[in-house]
Amino acid sequence: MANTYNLSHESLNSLFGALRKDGRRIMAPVEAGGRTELAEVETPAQVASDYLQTILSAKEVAFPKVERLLSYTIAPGQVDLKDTEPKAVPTVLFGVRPCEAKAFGALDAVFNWDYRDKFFNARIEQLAVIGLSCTKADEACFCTSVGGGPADATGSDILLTPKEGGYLAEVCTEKGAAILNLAPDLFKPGNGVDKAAITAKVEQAFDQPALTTKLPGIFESEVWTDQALRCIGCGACAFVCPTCVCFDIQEEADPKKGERLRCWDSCGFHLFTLHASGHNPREVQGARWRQRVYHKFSYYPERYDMLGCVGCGKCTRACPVDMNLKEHLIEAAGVKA
Amino acid sequence: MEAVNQRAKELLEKGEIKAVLGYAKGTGHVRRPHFARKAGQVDQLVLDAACLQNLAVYVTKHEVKKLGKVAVIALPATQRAILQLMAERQLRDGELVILAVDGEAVKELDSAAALEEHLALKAQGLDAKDKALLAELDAMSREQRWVYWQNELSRCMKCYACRNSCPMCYCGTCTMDCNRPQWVPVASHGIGNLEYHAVRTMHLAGRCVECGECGRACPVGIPVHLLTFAAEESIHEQFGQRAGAKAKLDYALSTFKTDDKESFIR
Amino acid sequence: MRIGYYPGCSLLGSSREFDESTRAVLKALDVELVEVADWNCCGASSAHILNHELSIALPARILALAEQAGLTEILAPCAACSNRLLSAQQELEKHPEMLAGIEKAIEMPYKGTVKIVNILEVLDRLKDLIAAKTVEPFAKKVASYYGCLLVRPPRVVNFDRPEDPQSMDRMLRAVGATPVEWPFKTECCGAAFSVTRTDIVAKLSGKLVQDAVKRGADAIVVACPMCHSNLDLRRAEINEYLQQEYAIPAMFITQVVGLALGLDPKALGLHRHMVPVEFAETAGVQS
Amino acid sequence: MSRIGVFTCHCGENIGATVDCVKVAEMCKDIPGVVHSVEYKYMCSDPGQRQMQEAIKEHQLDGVVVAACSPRMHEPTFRRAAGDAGINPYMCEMANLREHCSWVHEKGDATTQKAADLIRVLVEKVKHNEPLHPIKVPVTRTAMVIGGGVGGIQVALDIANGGHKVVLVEKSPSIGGHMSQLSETFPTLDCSQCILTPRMVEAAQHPNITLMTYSEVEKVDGFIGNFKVTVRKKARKLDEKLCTGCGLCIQKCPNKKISDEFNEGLGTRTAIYVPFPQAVPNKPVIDLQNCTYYKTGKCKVCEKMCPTNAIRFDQEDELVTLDIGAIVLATGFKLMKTDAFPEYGYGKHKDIIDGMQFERLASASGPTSGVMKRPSDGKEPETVVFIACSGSRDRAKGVPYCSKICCMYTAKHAMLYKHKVHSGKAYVFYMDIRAAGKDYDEFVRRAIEEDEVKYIRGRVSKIYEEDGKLIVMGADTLMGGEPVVIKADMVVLATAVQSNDRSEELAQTLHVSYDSYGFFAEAHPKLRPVETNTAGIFLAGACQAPRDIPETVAQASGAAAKVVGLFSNDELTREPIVAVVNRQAAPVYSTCVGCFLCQGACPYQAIEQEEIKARSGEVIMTLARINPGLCQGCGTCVATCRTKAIDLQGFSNEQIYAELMTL
Amino acid sequence: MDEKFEPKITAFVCNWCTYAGADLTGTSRIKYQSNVRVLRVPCTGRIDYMMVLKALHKGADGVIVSGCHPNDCHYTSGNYHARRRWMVFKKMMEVMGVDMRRITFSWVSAAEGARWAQLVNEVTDQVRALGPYAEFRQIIGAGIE
Repeated sequence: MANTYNLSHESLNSLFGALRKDGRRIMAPVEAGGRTELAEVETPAQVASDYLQTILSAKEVAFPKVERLLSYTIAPGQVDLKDTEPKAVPTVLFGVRPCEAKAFGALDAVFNWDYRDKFFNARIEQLAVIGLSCTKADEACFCTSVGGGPADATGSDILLTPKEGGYLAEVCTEKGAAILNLAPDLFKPGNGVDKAAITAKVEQAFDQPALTTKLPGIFESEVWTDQALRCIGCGACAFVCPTCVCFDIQEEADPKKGERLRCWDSCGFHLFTLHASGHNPREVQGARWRQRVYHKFSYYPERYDMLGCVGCGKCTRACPVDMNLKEHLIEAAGVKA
Repeated sequence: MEAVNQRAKELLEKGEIKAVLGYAKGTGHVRRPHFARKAGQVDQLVLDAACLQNLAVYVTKHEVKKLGKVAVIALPATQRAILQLMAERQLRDGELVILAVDGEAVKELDSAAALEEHLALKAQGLDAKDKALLAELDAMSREQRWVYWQNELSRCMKCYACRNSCPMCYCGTCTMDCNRPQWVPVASHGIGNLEYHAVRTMHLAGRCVECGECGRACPVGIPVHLLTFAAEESIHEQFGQRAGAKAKLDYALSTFKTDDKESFIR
Repeated sequence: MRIGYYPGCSLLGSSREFDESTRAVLKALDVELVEVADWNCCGASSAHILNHELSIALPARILALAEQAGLTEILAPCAACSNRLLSAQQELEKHPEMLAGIEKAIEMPYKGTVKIVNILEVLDRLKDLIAAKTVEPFAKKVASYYGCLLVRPPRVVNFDRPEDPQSMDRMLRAVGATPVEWPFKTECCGAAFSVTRTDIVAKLSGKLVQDAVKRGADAIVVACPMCHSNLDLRRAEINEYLQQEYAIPAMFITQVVGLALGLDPKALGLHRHMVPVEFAETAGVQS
Repeated sequence: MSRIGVFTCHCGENIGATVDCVKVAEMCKDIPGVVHSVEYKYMCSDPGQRQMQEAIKEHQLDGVVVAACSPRMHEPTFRRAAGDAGINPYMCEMANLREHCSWVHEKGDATTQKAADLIRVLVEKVKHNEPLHPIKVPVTRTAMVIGGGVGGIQVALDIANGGHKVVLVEKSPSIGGHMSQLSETFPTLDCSQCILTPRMVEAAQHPNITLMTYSEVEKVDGFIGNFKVTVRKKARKLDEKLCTGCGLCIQKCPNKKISDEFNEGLGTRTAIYVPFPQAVPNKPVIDLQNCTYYKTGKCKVCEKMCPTNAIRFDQEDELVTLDIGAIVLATGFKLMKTDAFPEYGYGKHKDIIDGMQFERLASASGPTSGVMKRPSDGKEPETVVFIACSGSRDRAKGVPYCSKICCMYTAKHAMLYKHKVHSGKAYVFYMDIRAAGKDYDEFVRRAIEEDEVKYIRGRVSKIYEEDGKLIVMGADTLMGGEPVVIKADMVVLATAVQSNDRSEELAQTLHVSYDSYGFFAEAHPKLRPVETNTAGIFLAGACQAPRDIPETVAQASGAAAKVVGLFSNDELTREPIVAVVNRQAAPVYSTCVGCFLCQGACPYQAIEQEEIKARSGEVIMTLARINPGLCQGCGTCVATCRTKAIDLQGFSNEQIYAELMTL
Repeated sequence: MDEKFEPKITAFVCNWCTYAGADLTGTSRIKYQSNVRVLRVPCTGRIDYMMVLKALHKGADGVIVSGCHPNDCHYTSGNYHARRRWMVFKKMMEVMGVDMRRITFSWVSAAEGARWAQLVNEVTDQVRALGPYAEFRQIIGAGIE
């Protein structure tokens, strides 16, 4: 349903004003202490102007690092249980990259697979995404290898592509249209632009469908152990990943009260699969690393008919020991089955 | 570099070691840790100013120990970390070939005693940049420091990159992973982050070799290394001990002097 | 060496020779004395029985002035002065809550950084130099008399042994004298009764003079203006009380050292004494 | 879910008057896990304990909190009672409502609330208590007695007569101690040597006693029942087996002018010497500091003269390590020296002597053969002043305590002097006369009334010398503070009794507590006066506090009884409050990483290495292990361990965490 | 702020000195303020810094850590180890900006009953004057969505 418009740089101010007037919080990448991170903004001037990617992904808008699921108090003879009603603030995510916008689909697949997660859904319902096409990419990027692209509109309600004097605005969804309707005057009818010419060039690095087909056959390959020799088993990759969805449920309680929290977790941790008996089915880092790759490229397609990776490269950038996912996938694709 | 690589090749070819742990070219300008396991791979190893990581974090990993004897290209911080690991009985003499690199000079060492002697010749302590950062922190008021750290730590998500990148964090079961009782909350909320970083700092006080790896590893740029640096420096000031300097364990927090000087105990 | 100097009232009046001899000796030893400008009364002997705060404020002002002059040490030759200065300093150290009031009273800041020393401490530091520069050894038998304020109360002055002190004896030996063994080094001389009850002074100081002579001393050496007054100025009363003409001179330690260094007796103020500083072949009783 | 009973005690009015115990008991019923909560007037009484025991059975309680007095008072009582009722004794905890609440706060809601809070904390603790079982350790039935004075000799004889082996260690060349130096003893005036010497001989000849004279304890490892004591046998430079004690070497030793310790410097001895004629063993030692051979490399007269060739110049100190089950400290005291008295001339007057020097002057075996001669010129003193409380009860001298024996020995000294110099005048300056003891006050009265010793109540401010006399300046406080001046020929200072030299060092070697004066601390001032806080180490005599001979001997027998009691079992049981390193299933084995940082933190060297081996014998891990016999349960290692691999039974992480969560 | 603010004080004390000293306070009937809750451990060596942090976490406005004077440790050196731990811990807390006026370290012997009362009163008064430890309270729950 993509309708194409032109949006001038100047009109962004009014758009932000209109969004805020509509009671929406605007989250956008900002520069802070040399880092680009997602934060609430009021005006377009606050938005980072020249950035490749934020360090963390946009997933925390819908799936925060710690959230309360329920709480309770214990009085003599009774327990008073209180369900947490998710705080869902109408939010517009402005300026996220197409890869991240696309990633919400991967999160949705898990949170609405069999059990419908009310916390995630409440936030998603209130969320609109204004994506921003990439005009540059780095060595970590490989969106085009996983079905995306620097100007891919999947997941964006409105996708902006920078061009001279402003943006090309593709209104992709009803949520997008609703935003347009808040300030219809700002969206000038525009003609198609050759997006490929303006946006970044990201070469396809490997044949993903072939890799996905091959993976079950190379489960025992040494390539995983070899690649993981360098891995120190922290959770940086998972925590910055826009699609990583694993969480841990923690109960914090004392004799009088308690609460149940959902916290990000990572399959890279030794503790992740550690059994109470002391047995660990993924005893070595190689097995944990393999799990990460397989989950995204084998189990996800198998279960949800989609990939669990959007090729954003955040994991590579965040990794303290430079585990380059693209490079490792190319290597795996080359392994003889 | 050539001399190191030459020697590494020799050792690999003779079968005296199973791998050489050094640095290789990584994504962009980054240098990454690299295991060269065949003589032919040795040429991939590079050694330049961009090589920063403390490679000692690998030598206690059972995946790495399983490879067999390894030669480590060890910059000064790596050397100190290996010595401290030896003092803490995590490595035995002869378990590693330490190719100690200091500027142009290369020395082949394989025992704690040799490392101690080697390191004794070098100045220890923080460089000017880190000293300045600590001084900045010191110059703040107590309230400012509190706000500063709460701001910084609010970004922490407990990915444990700081812990896992630290050569001294080799514990099989980290105290953070102990849950009976769960002294430190798992969640990365305000109190959970404060307690985690307090514990991490206390656990490294007297053991930190001041390589700064934790700060470099942090994906969200929290200067966590300043905490362990401050602890280590205060130990050096108060007790004159330094981690990574002695072959025999000299842990400031399991030794004492009857006349340790403090002024705050009423 | 550069050192602050607080003479106090006695050294300007009854004991001018103590001031003169101190300055002369220290000059000869290349010590620069910097007199504290605009100094005031130290409060002895009455302030501390009248008003505690006053007794602290008076010495505190002197010390504060010394601080302002950039001095780290201050010499107070008079035993009463140094005693009061020390008392005030310690009181303020112990009771920091008093500081604000004192600073207000003296209208200047007080830090408590100045070290207070007495004349024996200063001489002791210069002992080797004195020994080296001694040209006319004071080859006499002497009774070293410390009195009360130099060594007491020990917790305030924290100097030498409170009973049977030794520092003056050491100094006297260094300049060639032979201190006699006598038990009255710290006995009371009568002190401030010097003016009001000369009869008591005669009795108490008389005991000292008598014993010193009995033990063969040629001179009694002191380091306190009050002691000197009683032993010298009140000699007439003493002799009358004892019905004996004791001619043993009472000398300041600085005078003895000065003589040994070959300084002019007049520069040392020897001519100011009531009991002439003369040594007969058989000193002591003049028949 | 736990089934916990809470028993709140009124302690009569002690708790009940301030804390609303009924309300507290009511409040405790609401604590989750508490199934039974009652209050009672006196929980520690028989009916109180019975009530608790019945409730344990009736309500099938698995944990108990007794809210009463300090656990330091009654924890053993209630744990025993709980144990008798069938639950593990360590499932019982005490909340301290008396010392920590009712006695220190005013009556009111806040105080009642605090009482309930204190109980709540302990309830949460008990929920995490584990049943513990006493630790059994074997007992080596050999005792070591350190110090060979009258106390040490008595302990050794009593234990030996009880059928157990004793090693008696004495640092000087002979046993006998201070008592062998005394002339006569109060209040009977019988000769000290005459009553002591037979005991010394008995000890030496007893088949169960091994004497180690001229020896010092160097190191003590281990724990009750299982000490390893290293003793340094200082070289006598003599083969004791060959020496017959003929004394020829002593007669011929050319170096005769050495100040004699036994005579307190009032006499002289040779460089090879026995301290006194009745010494046991009667074997000489060579004084290395004064022996001509050791100073100049020439002499060896003694070696030439010795008929049995027993002299061994090349003999070295020997370190002997012994297995010991119990240790008794009987290291005695020392007297303050006269040089500690500025007002009396810092010890420079030869005729101002201390009490022990007077003993030697009065002793028939002393340097004057018991004839009264003053040290300076050997003249018979016509006037002697005795000053009691010299140093004692004097804060300025650092001795605020009463030395206890001086009143009596001063009376004795004055009496002995008067018996020897009938025309002499004896004056005693005193503060109070403390003559509490059988026949003691009568003795002092005898000195005053029969021997006409002049007692003056007052202190002496100064003593100085004039014309060969000591001028003693004092005051008579019973005469309105009138100054008293006495021209004396000799002054005897009854100087303070102080802890022996290096007693603190010894205490640290043995891990026993000591007070600020260096006297060893008893486990309880009233109820455990001969025990120390370190199990298996006992006290006898003046090493604990100033004591006279009868008291020392009585305490010695008491300590001996404790040792014999300990030795009456093959093994002994200990509190299971010890640290433990966790063990888990393979492949983890333990959260211990084998860094051994804890080893340095352990005050008892209780942390050992343990190897985890595969079936093939290959060492998989080296872990820490805590020897439960050595561990005393301080928990320092627990706080040091990063991975929480060590925990302290009874004060575990789970327990403390649960307590904290309650706050 | 609540006008009737009453601080919560948590004390960690060793069994042999300070706990016994506090017993003596009771035996001597010396009164002190009732805000303190005492946790008994065998020795100051057992006191993990996590206990102090947990006490603050659980709402203590002030913490007392007390044991035997140097040289007097029942276990001979537990308190020396503890002292070092506190020296480093205090430094760390200061670096992190924790208000150290709220954590009091002290030595109270078994004979110092009066001193225990005085210490508790001093700390209680001081913490009462400081008010609730709001700064610390703010981070509890912070960061949870």
